[in-house]
Amino acid sequence: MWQYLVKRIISLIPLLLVVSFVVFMFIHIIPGDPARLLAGKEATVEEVEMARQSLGLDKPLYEQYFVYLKGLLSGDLGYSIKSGAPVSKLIGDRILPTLGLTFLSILWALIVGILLGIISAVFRNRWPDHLGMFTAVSGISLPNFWVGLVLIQLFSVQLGIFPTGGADGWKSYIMPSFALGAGIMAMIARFTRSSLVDSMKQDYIRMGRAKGLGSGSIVFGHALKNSLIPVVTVAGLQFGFLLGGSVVVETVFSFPGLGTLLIDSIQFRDYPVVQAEILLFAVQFILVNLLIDIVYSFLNPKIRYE
Amino acid sequence: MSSLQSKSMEVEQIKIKEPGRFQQFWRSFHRKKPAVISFYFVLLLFVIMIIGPFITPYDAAEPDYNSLLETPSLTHFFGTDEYGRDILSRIIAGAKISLSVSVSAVSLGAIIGTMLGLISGFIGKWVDKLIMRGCDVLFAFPDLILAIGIVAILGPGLKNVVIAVAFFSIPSFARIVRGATLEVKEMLFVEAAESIGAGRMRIMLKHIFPETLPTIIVYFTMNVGTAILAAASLSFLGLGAEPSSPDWGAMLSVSRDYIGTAFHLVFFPGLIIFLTVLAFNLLGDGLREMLDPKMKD
Amino acid sequence: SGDNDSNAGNEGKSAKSSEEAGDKEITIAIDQNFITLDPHNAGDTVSIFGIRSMYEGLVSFDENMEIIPALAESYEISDDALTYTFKLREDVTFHDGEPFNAEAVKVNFDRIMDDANNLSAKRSLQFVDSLEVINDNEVAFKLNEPFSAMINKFAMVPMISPKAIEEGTKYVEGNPVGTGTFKFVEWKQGTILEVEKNEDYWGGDQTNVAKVIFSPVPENGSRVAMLKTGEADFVYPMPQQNVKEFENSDDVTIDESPSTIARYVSINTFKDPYSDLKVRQAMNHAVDKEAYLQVVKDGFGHVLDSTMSSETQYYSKQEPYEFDIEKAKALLKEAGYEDGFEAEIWGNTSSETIKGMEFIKQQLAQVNIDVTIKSMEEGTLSDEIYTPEKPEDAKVQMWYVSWSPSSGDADGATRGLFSSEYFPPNGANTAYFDNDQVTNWIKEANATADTKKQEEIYTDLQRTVYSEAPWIFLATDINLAGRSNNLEGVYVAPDGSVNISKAQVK
Amino acid sequence: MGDILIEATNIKKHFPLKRGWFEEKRAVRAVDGISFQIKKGETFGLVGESGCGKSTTGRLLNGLIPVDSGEITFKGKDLSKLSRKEWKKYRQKMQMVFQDPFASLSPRMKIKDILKEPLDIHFKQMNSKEKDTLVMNLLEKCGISEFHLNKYPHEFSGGQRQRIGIARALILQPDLIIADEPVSALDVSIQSQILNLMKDLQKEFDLTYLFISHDLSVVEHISDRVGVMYLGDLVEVATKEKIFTDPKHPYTQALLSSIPQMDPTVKREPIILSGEIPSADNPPTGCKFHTRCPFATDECKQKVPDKQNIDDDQMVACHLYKS
Amino acid sequence: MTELLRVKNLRTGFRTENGLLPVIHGISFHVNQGEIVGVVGESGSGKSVTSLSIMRLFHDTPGEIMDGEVLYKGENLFDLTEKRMKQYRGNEISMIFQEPMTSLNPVLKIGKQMRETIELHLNMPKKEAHQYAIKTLKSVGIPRAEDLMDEYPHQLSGGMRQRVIIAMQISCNPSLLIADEPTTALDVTIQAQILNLMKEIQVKTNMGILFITHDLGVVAEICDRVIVMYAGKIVEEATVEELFAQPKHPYTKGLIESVPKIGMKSEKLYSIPGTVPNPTNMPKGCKFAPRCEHAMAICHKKEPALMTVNHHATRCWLYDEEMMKDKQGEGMTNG
Ligand SMILES: Nc1ncnc2c1ncn2[C@@H]1O[C@H](COP(=O)(O)OP(=O)(O)OP(=O)(O)O)[C@@H](O)[C@H]1O
Ligand SMILES: Nc1ncnc2c1ncn2[C@@H]1O[C@H](COP(=O)(O)OP(=O)(O)OP(=O)(O)O)[C@@H](O)[C@H]1O
Ligand SMILES: [Mg+2]
Ligand SMILES: [Mg+2]
Repeated sequence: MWQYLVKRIISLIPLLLVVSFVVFMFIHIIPGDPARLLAGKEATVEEVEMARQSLGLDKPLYEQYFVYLKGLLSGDLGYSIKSGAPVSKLIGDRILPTLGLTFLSILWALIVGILLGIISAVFRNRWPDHLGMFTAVSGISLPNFWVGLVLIQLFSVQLGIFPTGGADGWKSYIMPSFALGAGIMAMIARFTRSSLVDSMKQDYIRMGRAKGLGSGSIVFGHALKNSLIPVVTVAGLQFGFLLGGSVVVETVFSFPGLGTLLIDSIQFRDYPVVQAEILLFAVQFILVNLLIDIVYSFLNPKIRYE
Repeated sequence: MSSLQSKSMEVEQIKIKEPGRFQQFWRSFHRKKPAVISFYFVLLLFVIMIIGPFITPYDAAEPDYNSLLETPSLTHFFGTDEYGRDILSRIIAGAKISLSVSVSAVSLGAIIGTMLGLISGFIGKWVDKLIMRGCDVLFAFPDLILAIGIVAILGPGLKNVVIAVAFFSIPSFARIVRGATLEVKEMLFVEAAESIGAGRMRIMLKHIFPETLPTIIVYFTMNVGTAILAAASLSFLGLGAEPSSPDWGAMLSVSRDYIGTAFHLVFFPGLIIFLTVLAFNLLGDGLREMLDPKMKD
Repeated sequence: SGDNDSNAGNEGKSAKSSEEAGDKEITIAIDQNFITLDPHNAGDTVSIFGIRSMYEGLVSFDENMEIIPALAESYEISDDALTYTFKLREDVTFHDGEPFNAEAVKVNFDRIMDDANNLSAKRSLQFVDSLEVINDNEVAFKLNEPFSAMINKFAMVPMISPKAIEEGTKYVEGNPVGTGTFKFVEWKQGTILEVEKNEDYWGGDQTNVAKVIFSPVPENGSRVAMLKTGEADFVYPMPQQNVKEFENSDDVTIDESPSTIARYVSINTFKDPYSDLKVRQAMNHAVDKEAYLQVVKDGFGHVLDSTMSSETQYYSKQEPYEFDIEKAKALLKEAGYEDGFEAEIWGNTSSETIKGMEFIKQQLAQVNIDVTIKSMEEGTLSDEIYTPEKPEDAKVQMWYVSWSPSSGDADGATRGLFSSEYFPPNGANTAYFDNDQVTNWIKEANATADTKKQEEIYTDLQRTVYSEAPWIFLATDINLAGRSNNLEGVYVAPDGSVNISKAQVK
Repeated sequence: MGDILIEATNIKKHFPLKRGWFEEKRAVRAVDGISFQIKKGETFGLVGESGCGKSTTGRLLNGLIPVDSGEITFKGKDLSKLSRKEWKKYRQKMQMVFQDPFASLSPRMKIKDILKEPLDIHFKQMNSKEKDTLVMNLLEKCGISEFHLNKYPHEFSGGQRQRIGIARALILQPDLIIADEPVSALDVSIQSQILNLMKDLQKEFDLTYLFISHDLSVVEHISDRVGVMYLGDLVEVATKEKIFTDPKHPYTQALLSSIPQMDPTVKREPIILSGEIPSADNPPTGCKFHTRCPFATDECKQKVPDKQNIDDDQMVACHLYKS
Repeated sequence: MTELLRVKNLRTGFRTENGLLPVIHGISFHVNQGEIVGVVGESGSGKSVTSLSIMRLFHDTPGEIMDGEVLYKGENLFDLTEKRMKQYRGNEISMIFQEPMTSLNPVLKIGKQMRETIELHLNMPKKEAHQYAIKTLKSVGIPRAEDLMDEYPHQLSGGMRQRVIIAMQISCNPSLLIADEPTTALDVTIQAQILNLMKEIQVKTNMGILFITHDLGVVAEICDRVIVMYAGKIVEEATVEELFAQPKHPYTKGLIESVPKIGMKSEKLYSIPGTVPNPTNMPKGCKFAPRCEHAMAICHKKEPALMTVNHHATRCWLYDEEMMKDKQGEGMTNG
């Protein structure tokens, strides 16, 4: 198990190198000149040039990449072009709110999604199923910025229950996590349903009934554990997307997280910040995948990493 | 695939003309109410997409400064927007843009993704590793950042929105088709084809691809919904369709400032997007149950 | 919508909920994040007004962008316009207890002028040659050439505590130490800036607010919602389309104030068919500015009747191009474009710009000019605009944009925009407006200290440029802010900066 | 009958097992060095329990998977070193029929196209008309009427599909047909139809069969010579008569006695083998059968038995028969 | 011999687009205590559906019992509530399925799956149930029963799993065991082991067993009495000796003859032409008539009744004395 983990983590390094390279190139290819943006609209050519030099952007691209890589390997993410603050601090300030938001979203999405999925599967093709799936699918059928804006109108402006944005106090997490989790909830509900329906058709379910088990133990004792295996995969993948996908929702709720930081930085072509953030997303994406594999092996006795 | 699963039920009776495959399909499809309703809704949308310009009550682009922000009434069923344009007319006219953008983006993504997935799954080995790692990299990039980048590089405009949205549907198609390919590859008829000396190309295109098609169709349907939302999100960030065009996403995002004052401006485009995406998803769900009950991911 | 007496769960944050005097706290919601708190390196309005809550310069602006004394009691300008002598206020101390005096000014000046620091404030002092400390309370700046807007520029250079400067740039960025009515508490990048009352302010008790929180909320709807829920006490900018929501509100007042922002569409005069004056004039006649104000600005604004806003120094009103489709068509016919032509307009991705460009598209369609809208993300846009080395290379045709001279001076409102020496990438003359007379006037105006003369020159200049129509002149803004009724003394200056130094909570 | 059509000499195939990353590499020894010959015109039956490597042997002979070591000669030509491309030519002369008639036909192709596909690949010069005639003739012979040409596989019953599968194998006029459990999935009444058909076709086209099955009765019915496999090894090869009347290897004997007889009046005493078939990725040392063999000695545990020719047409690998 | 189970005129169907489609067309038979009754027939003849009907196991399928009675020890199971029925399943009547590889839940340990039945029906606490399970496992010849309790199904071979399933199903000492092709998926040597085991258990416990198979050899080996099914009907029923010595129905004869027998030495096997009819498209008259060599005109028109002579029942016009006499045999009898 530990060996497996170590091996997996070691195998990440080349992938991360590739990601770092791709990100670096990608961000530098995008038109836009941080030196110009930094110098301001009234700046002269010389001023822009000076800014460029001080940022080290005048050097050839490969050289810049190696400088960046060297810093990266020694744990130095560099300084923001826009504000001059260390990138690690910028990200450090934002990572907790975003993680909290993400966890909360995935948590409620899992609970509600699995419940809806079970109800739909048990009452397959009857009205609770249709209702459940309609609810679930609604979750992925609305632009989440729209959901966010409507939520603000309803719960902040009209009802005054939740604050409109920010990240202080649990109350400010409720609406963004709802907007963010709705889509995942839908995915999970659908998967739980189809996976459970699938499990319920298996021979061992019939065998269980032949043993005299009731529907309760059949669904919860036998079918569910099997059906949760693919659900875990989906939930994990979604979690992987979440961090990167919260951009829009964070914007709507003025949520001080990684998403808004990313948007700000990319607009300003704040290369070090963007690079670090995408790299961070990649790392967490890969780690989440690893986590999925581990959880998977716990759920599925056939897979063992001895 | 479906025909293989019904093994125990296959009993010979060939003299009687059985209903054709399509008819059978159609009949069992018609028992899935949500999917059927969605299907007709989508069909309606496509009809509107074609005849839209001839049935709009008003000119969708014509401003009327005497009737700004009117609430829904008998003259303007969905009200008017901040230029006095009839919202219903704009929604009808916008069907063309919104649908064609999403359908063509997903098509593009599906074609490339399918090719990659087929090759990756069938050839295996380092080709597979390469393609899959590539997909990982794409996955690790947040979709919207990718889109921002692409739109920034290629410039704004519908064509590039299509490319951007297509771009992030590539890896998921590649994965899903690869999964299906791996499954089909192990099937006996593939070996049978090999045993008669069929080449890789032939096996891939004539034997494996048709089997993965149901999966692709299902995934395609669902992804159209996702693409509509993605395009809308791009609009939200100001990178979508030309803002003056009646693209639904653009309408929604441009008018979002009116959410507190003229809710109908936000409500109707939101509603149509919701219904459309919902319809594509429910349709996909229905198709999935029939075509590909085991679809993963 | 209307009754918003609930507090949306933000206990203790809003002025309304904190009854006790001395414990008064206000939240100001703004539309952008602060980029930096280094007063010598801030270029954007938001950072600048954040900084001004804690810092002061030798002089400063009043509500109408007029220069008033601040850390300097008075100043004198020599006849040759080359020497500026300031008499400094005594008994002023920085927040960290350091005294403010001539030495402090010198330390600040040295920091700015040091190339190694690469600070943007250097641009404000670009014509300054040297600083002479006359005595403890008197300094003189020597210029190497006359510069008409020099005094305004001194208002753009806040004074930092010498001790903080000693600590280095990184320290200054994170720990603002100034002399202002408020002093620094905390800045969370991208979240909030918190400042508290400076009890020892030299000017006495200016405010009764103990604590001010600046909270950046980019999404318009959310910002407005915050005002409604009471989470914010002051919101700027207030989106025009939301003003109506507060018409009957007992809790909120919408403050309107004049602005130096001019909105226009710059036309690339180097390109056909725009090189033809008639075409440009036709375009100006084809746009209904009143409708523009109604549709795009929801009635909040004035027709732009010169090349600059009425709030700008030496503004001189011109006769606007009246809305006249027939005249426009006739002009186009004369120019040979009876059937119109295809055009492209660029702009950023903000919803207001988009709306504006849509409007222009509709208007020009009336005279058969078929406009395609290209809204580009800011970084891309500035790249597209500023990279072309030569006018011939420029791809821009029309640019929907706004301009506001950072210190409200006429030079800032003309030089970078109309001097032929300031074509991109050197400046913002994206109209590629090339008129030798105008270029010379700009130089002449700077060269004299005679305000009468300056006024004359700028009047001529405005008339000339306006008639040459390098822009479609649209509007000047009205700054809109939403203010909770029990807050007073907070206002938006014409340059769009929020001033809280005299905030009073009832 | 007489000439050797195909001969396998000591062929091996090990499938590597992928487990954890640090685990030592293990392999399933699917085929572990077997040798046999099939003469022209005969039917060679291959029996053995599930997983013993019968299908793998068939696939090796057909070149669907390459051998790890050993030699396969077809009509005197060594095939084991041919490239993928060269195999194609030979494959035309060796065709396969598969166990599962439901899975071995591409579900989305019409019968006509399934049957024409081999022709499209190998006889590119043939025109469509000629192909059609060929297809129709052959289908007729396999008992499917022309009327079905435009149907899809799912519209047929199992027996009919197996006929179509046989027709596909025959269309290239091969010399050797490798039939991998062609009747295992069929009901007895259908099974006999197919067995009869295969016998008829063998006569008509002078075919040689490698007939793989786990059903000894079926093998006895159709084969001339029989090989018995156990865990990747060929433990006994002999003529049908010898195998069924005088089996030598204890495994063959046990197999034979395990077949339920259709005569309730005879109460037999089957040799019940203790234990299960060991896993092929970790086979027992020595004689692989020793864990279940009633006669196992210490020698069996340690030493791999030699393949001994008891007489001209009976080979057995067992220590009991040491000369 | 006491009668354990009596199935009377059972009709079962599946809900389809075209309504309820019967696949079991009124079958009747019985099983006595201590008796092994075999059911043979080709694929799709309705063997499994019959067994599922007895257990009322049509959850999550379109299956529906349409008519008939199943009397277990004199009590009609079809009258019971689902709750009562659950107490019979696995306790009074047990069932073994064809696929040992999929009949065990892959994610639950053997121990848990074993205990479940015991705890449920014998009301034993967990500890006791654990010991009891180990005892039962040992009784079916499983060597390392203790260790096995903590293992997962995939760690066992097919034969082992089938043993586990048997152990599980006999753990509550049922009176009747329904075995639906318990050895079809196994190799012959393993099959021999399992058949041996089942016989042993049967002798020990005096259970009644309904043994479903399509392998006539297995029938001959293990059964006392045999029922032959064709297209959802019983076409012949007799003791095993009688059936193999004197098969009456042309279908039974054909079945027996089409199996190759070792030492038979015939060039050609007998084969029944055609295939089993599709339930959606049943022929009129005798269902076997289209494939029957002896079919007469009446066979295509009228369905023969199941006629019992000397405990040997056949459904065929060839054996209908009355029809032979005056060609008007009508009505059905329940064998
Ligand atoms: N492609 C493969 N990769 C890995 N292992 C394989 C592969 N093909 C077969 N094996 C393994 O090789 C062994 C022999 O398999 P093979 O299919 O030849 O057996 P068989 O005798 O045909 O069995 P059956 O009667 O079940 O068809 C088995 O243990 C099987 O799991
Ligand atoms: N779930 C189901 N849905 C619809 N029809 C079914 C279902 N299960 C069985 N049938 C039909 O019922 C009939 C009898 O099937 P059954 O499974 O009892 O056959 P069997 O004799 O057990 O065959 P086998 O030997 O293949 O197990 C078949 O025609 C089959 O098509
Ligand atoms: Mg095999
Ligand atoms: Mg069955």
